[in-house]
Amino acid sequence: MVAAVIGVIRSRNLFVVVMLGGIYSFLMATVMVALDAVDVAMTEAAVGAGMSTVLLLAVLGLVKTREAPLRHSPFIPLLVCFLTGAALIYGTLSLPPFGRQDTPTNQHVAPYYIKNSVKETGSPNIVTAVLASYRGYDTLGETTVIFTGGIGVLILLSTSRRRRLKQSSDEDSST
Amino acid sequence: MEFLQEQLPALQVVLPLVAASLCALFRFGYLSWLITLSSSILSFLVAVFLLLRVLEQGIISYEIGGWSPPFGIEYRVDLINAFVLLIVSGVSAVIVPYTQKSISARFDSTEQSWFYCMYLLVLTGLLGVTITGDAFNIFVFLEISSLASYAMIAMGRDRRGLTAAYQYLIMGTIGATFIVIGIGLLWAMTGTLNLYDLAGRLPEIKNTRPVLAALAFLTVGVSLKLALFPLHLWLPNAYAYGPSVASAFLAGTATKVAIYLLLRFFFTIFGGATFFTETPLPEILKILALLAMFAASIVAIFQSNIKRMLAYSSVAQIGFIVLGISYATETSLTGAMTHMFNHAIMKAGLFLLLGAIMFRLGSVKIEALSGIGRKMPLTMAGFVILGLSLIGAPGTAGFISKWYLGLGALEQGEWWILVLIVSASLLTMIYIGRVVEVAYFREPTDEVVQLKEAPSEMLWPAYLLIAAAIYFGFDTSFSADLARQAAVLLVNAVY
Amino acid sequence: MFSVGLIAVLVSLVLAMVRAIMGPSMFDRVLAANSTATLAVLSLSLLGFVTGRPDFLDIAILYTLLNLVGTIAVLKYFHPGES
Amino acid sequence: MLYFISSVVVFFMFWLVLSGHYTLMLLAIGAVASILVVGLATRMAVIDREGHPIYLLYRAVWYWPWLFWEIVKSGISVSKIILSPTLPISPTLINLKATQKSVVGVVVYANSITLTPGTVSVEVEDNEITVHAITTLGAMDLEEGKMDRMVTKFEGGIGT
Amino acid sequence: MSLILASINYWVTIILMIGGLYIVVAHGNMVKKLVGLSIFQTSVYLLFLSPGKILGGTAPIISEKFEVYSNPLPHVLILTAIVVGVATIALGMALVVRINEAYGTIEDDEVHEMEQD
Amino acid sequence: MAIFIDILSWASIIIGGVFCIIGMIGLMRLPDLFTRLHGSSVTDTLGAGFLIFGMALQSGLSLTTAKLIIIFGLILLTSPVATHALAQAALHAGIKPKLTVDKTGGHIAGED
Amino acid sequence: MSTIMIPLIGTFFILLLNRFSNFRETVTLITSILLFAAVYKIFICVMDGDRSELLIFSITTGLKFSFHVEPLGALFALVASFLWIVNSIYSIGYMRGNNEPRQTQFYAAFAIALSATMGIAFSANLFTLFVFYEVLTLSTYPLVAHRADPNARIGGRIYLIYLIGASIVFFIPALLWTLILAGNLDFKMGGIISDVASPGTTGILLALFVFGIGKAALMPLHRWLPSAMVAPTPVSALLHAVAVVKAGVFTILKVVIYVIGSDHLLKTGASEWLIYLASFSLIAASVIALTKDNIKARLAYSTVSQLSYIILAAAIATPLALMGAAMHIVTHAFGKITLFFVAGAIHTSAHKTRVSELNGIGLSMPFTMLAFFIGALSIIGLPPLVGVWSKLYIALGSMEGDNSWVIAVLIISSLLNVAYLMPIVIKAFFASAPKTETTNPISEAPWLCVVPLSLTALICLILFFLPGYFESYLTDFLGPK
Amino acid sequence: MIRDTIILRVVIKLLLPAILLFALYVQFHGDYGPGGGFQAGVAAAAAIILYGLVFGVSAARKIVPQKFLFSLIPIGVLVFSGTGIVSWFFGANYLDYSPFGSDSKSGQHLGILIVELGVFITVFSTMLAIFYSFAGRSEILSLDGDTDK
Ligand code: NA
Ligand code: NA
Repeated sequence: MVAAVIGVIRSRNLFVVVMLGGIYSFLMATVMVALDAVDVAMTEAAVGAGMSTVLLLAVLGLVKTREAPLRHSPFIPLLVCFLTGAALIYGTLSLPPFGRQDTPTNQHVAPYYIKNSVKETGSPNIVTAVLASYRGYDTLGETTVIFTGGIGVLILLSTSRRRRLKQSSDEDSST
Repeated sequence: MEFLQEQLPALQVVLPLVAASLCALFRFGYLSWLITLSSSILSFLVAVFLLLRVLEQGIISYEIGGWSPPFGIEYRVDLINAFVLLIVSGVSAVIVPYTQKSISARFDSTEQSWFYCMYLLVLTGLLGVTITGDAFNIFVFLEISSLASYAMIAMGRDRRGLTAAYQYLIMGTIGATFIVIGIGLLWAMTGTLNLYDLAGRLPEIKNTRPVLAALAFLTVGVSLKLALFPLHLWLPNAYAYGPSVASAFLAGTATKVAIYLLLRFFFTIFGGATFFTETPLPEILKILALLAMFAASIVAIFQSNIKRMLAYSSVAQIGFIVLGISYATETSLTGAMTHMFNHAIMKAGLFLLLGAIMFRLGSVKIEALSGIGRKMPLTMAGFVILGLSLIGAPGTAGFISKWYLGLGALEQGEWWILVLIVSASLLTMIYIGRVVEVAYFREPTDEVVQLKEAPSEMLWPAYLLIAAAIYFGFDTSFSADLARQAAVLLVNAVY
Repeated sequence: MFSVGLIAVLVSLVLAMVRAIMGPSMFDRVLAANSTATLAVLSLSLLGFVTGRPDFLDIAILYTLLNLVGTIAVLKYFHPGES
Repeated sequence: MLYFISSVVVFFMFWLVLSGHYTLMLLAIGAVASILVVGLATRMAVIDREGHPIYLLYRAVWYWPWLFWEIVKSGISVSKIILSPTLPISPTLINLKATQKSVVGVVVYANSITLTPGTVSVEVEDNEITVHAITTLGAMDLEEGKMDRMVTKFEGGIGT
Repeated sequence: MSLILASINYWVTIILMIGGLYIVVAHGNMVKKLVGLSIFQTSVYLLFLSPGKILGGTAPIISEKFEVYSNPLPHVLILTAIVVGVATIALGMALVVRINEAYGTIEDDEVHEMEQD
Repeated sequence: MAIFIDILSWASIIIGGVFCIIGMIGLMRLPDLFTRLHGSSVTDTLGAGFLIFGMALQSGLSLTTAKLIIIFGLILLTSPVATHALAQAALHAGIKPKLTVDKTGGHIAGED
Repeated sequence: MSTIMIPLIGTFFILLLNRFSNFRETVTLITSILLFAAVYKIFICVMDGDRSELLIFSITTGLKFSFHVEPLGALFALVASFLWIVNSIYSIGYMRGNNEPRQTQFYAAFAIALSATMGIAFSANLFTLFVFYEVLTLSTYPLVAHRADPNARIGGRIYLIYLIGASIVFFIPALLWTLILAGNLDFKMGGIISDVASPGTTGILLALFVFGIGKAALMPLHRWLPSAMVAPTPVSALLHAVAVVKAGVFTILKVVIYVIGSDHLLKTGASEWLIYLASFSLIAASVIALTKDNIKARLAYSTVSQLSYIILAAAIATPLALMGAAMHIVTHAFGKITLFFVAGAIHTSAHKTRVSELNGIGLSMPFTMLAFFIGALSIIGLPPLVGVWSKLYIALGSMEGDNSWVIAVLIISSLLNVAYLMPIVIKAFFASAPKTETTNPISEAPWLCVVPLSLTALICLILFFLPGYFESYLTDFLGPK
Repeated sequence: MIRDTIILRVVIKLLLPAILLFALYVQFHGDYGPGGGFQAGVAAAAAIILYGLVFGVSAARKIVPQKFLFSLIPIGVLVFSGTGIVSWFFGANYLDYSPFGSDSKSGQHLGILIVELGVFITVFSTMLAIFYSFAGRSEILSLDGDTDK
């Protein structure tokens, strides 16, 4: 997976980037299954590998697929990444040990869901129960996010061509 | 009626959400405007009733889906977010009548409805973030408002609106992801996502590394959304090249909600005096705030596009607010929240007026505006009044908030900060003065000569805000006094 | 027992990945991606058996379908000029 | 109309296999889903003789085992080639005539070629298939037409 | 096996994050930036999922055969995060297409130059 | 009886694994694109076949086996299609396979 | 106490009328007369001890928006309103004479400026005063930049930056500090921070106030006054000689008496430094005035130096000195406005602006130059004119406060006054007019200008004979402690 | 890039209904195994997209017309938020499904089903609408002939 990311950084042909993206997101799905996150794996596989690959490719159909060579010095980006990385390392170092049940993470809210979800919602898949009922509001928000994104794309792309041609003339020239 | 009273918190967000969906469903321009208008006004009324109930009964807790926190998602309304809800829904309710004229002129029926849909979704997102008591829910609704605002900005007349929206998307998403990382670290340490349950569990693990890292990530994330000084690069283009209605709405509300988030995290959750003030964060914020106040104001002075100038001015005013936050005392927080309130009114009004000028003249370049003072007297008069309020001239709302900020600084004995506050206002005077001078003391160009005054339906909403800017300069029972009560809650980390 | 098969599949996966990254032409990469997909489906199934939850094959099915969609999308939008 | 019913049945079976839980509600949903899907498919002009070759099913019983065997044989031979240090490959391109009458038949033939390791059908046009084989020997075997006859037989000659 | 998995997870999260962020910040191509952005987001998923995993626990779907289940909460959150991520990337892509039509290029620097005049 | 099935499934899984690896080695060693296609088809058919067969044996006559069969069916359906589409696309993109013998005389099906 | 509201309402009423009618001059006149009558009524009440207060509303604990009446404020309002009448007459003549553009805007701004001046005169606490102080600046800005040509704009810009800048950078901090020290901002006899502030703090606070009130044009901060001369003469006359600058020094007096407290100053000696600065500013301004060839510039610097007289007296802070300061506000007002009217008249009829061009003008414009002579005498402080009393009281006051060396300063500056005023008079009457003028003789200024300037000159004369009247009025509230 | 070879067409015609059915299976088995509105929505959209890829976007638009699709996007959200409003009618808090059935468990179960359906509608229509916009645009451009394809 890390190899795929390095491949993405290095390669300039956007198609390669998309291919590697597809492989990357699939490997992520496998890791998720290993972490018992089955629903998430399915979503990542469906959305990550399926949809974003198709969308990226549809875009590449419209856009030049060669990336211009790097122009300015990579110093600032490296600095930014270094700082963020350091902060993350600092933060994650003393997180509770991996895989243990008795950590606060898995002791506080999760047991309730595991115990009562079937009783209260009749759905053996606790994730679906939490997703739709306990934290149903999050999912409503999430559906609204897709709705927003969808309409946003439609605003940009499916508007009449008249607007598209007018768009290219710069605002200032047409006072 | 009693049942409806209980359901107010949910109603506050569901109303604009359903309205947005209806707009997208019918896709008929005028109808969408009516839906937007009615739902904005209704959500403002809901905010008012909520505030009254909070004043009466204290903190309201509402369990969504009937599950008690921390298992379900909880809406918790106290004075702080009731105050912000009022600002957001108020500004939005005022702006909607204004939009009809300029939007119907530029877009066809479907695009109009989509614009209103985006407008309502930004409103839904912002209200959702302000009212929710659940950490992850904040992220979800933040993304709703952000995505909708990216789309709205991209609908600007100028092609540069597209790149501005793109930059805003990139930086906004990085910000949101930082926030999620912060929330994740906190969840990993406590197991809960409910803000107030979290606040209860934080003291024991206060200075463990993940909690400190979470604080850092959250601050950086929210600062990105807030456009706090070094992270403000996306704001000027976004406000300048987006439609004026969008700039007015976002300037009036989006940054305010980000500030609310800072307040909520620093004081209510991270325990204000017990934790936040011990970290080096207040010092850093103070420096950044001062930098914002000066650098942004100076840059604003040299702008030729007035909308960009006002955008930089927003960055500077945010610096003022963050300065108030960095002191973490009752008075300075009152000043910060009052300025949040006043700045929302002022900046929304200014952008509306600029929108009117854009609508008539087609440009907001400073040279193009020479001698416009006579041709669009009401618009420019409004601009002067709001400009004065921005400077903080007495008799306007701006003065009150700057007064409290100054007082806050002096109480800490840091009189040199007072001088900085004051000289920053001086810088504000210079760039406002530039516009006033061009507008009034220059011969009108030929385009300006045959200009007519802005249409009335664009003017009266702006004048509503102008009246508010003056009214709250004198009677502060709703702005400063409310802010003070909220500040008391914040300083003692009451939840 | 299944872990042996899993290891074998993972090894082949690595080999496929190498081709995917190195592959001179675009088509080599598409081929490598296809092989990765098939191997991935197999590893998912094996993983299901290793962890004793064989009823997770739905993910494998979904992934096979999507891989086909992806491959055809790549081939449809690929510009030969800049391989 | 015949295809409509047969497809619904086939897909309902498919649903049953997929779903582990046979509660009343799920079965009902399954039925509705199958009808819905087939309805949409007919709208897409996907359900027709070519799209739903149910008639091939009973002949598949003997064709598929044969094909598996062919695949195993050629698979082993290709594996030997890959494993041998000298990599004795002799890539060959040949054109083949496909004697199948229906389009589905040709597709089955082409796929069978691709499926068996060592040979890949590179281009298909009406009845002519261009095949790339890893060894000339493999190409020769194919040219004999053994597989072509088997597929035509499998197709059962009722092709339209 | 578990110990390696533990440290790997966090290290992979950090590497992915730095990689993703680097692509977004360093590269000028707008499409590349979006891909970098999605990788950056994916690193967050691991941050949430790893603490939730309980060794010996199985996927959070109740069945008689098991009692110990991994924590379902992060799964819900990450499911939402993935979907939000795709919506953002899709919108970003739409913007890139429109920028390409308006400016003829999707390189940051070239667009910047064209905006100056 | 049970042991016999275990041994059989053990065997087929190992064979499957081996074939997968062979296929991938083919992918690595074979010189040009078209020859590598054959390598990948080894993995897709034999490798997958034996592995799935091994797994099916383990889960006996159950729904899981049915799903395994579905997966194998899918692989058998999608893999050749993808390989064919790939080969065809490569050909049209002008990638000439390295041939020792060319009986087509440069004439590809469909081009007159 | 409704009388307080009449002038303000009256002013706003003018604002509305001006917009629409074209006989706006007459309306301005009527309103100014009405205003004067109302203020006069208040003045009488104040005479017999009325000190009532009117609270409009309070914003928060420290900030109240309220008015009250006290002798100093009443006096200042009286002078300002009276001179407004005179100035209105004069500006009608001047405006007609030079057909200035956009006159409606001119009168409207004028009216607002006056209402602000009233506000300042009657405000009961520093905050209300500050609000009206700012309104005054903003309303006078369009007047300064009235001509809308480039240098009018630059003049306007400097005017605004100096005044608003000084008030923002120094005045607001002073306000805040006072609020923190004293808990409120109300004016109270004997000062509100006398018991709370140490000598050091008082000194700094005083400095903040003095520099904060840019309108007093104390030396380092005086630059805006000469550059504001770009404005038409009636503007410079009323605002710069009477309303604006007087508001500045009036505020300083109020601060000294009602905020810091004159006894407190004396006790702590915190205003020692101000005496030296005021004296320096006094003399330096007079010297610069000497060098200025342009009449209006010279008068401007003369104003700067006269204002320093008042600041000086305030710094001395003895009762007599304060009385002198109050009187000087009145005397300088009448004297300087006459001089400015004359300058305006010369500009209207003879289109001359420089001192060197004035040879023999006295012959062709006898009345105007006579008034100039009387005005000049009053400024210098020679006996028949009222100017002498105020300077006398300041001198007595300085003796009271044992810094008698100030008298020497007063004498030197009076001499300097003579040096820059008398040459004009001599040149006008005794030098022979240059040849060119015989061809197109200069006629006297229009009567609309001559009458007001003669009137103000006459008042300088009359007031000379009523010092006792002044004294009794001021003593009962200043009164030797 | 792909010429419309018959192999692709036949196999796709065979697979399409299967994918759609699988999508519906995933949708309704969210309770018992991995799956739910999001995954099903994407799977169903992928099916139509596959059809679009092979048979052309205009053909896909005949199957699922654009106008209808644009209305579907908000309908999904309305279904979801509507369910919450229905809870109000039952006098419960927003999105509380307990009163939907005879006992709270069956109520919740039904609620979850409806809500997941809402998600499916929005996800399916949005993903497809996005594909139409992107793919449709490349075809418009290719019709204009101003791209290099
Ligand atoms: Na073969
Ligand atoms: Na083959």
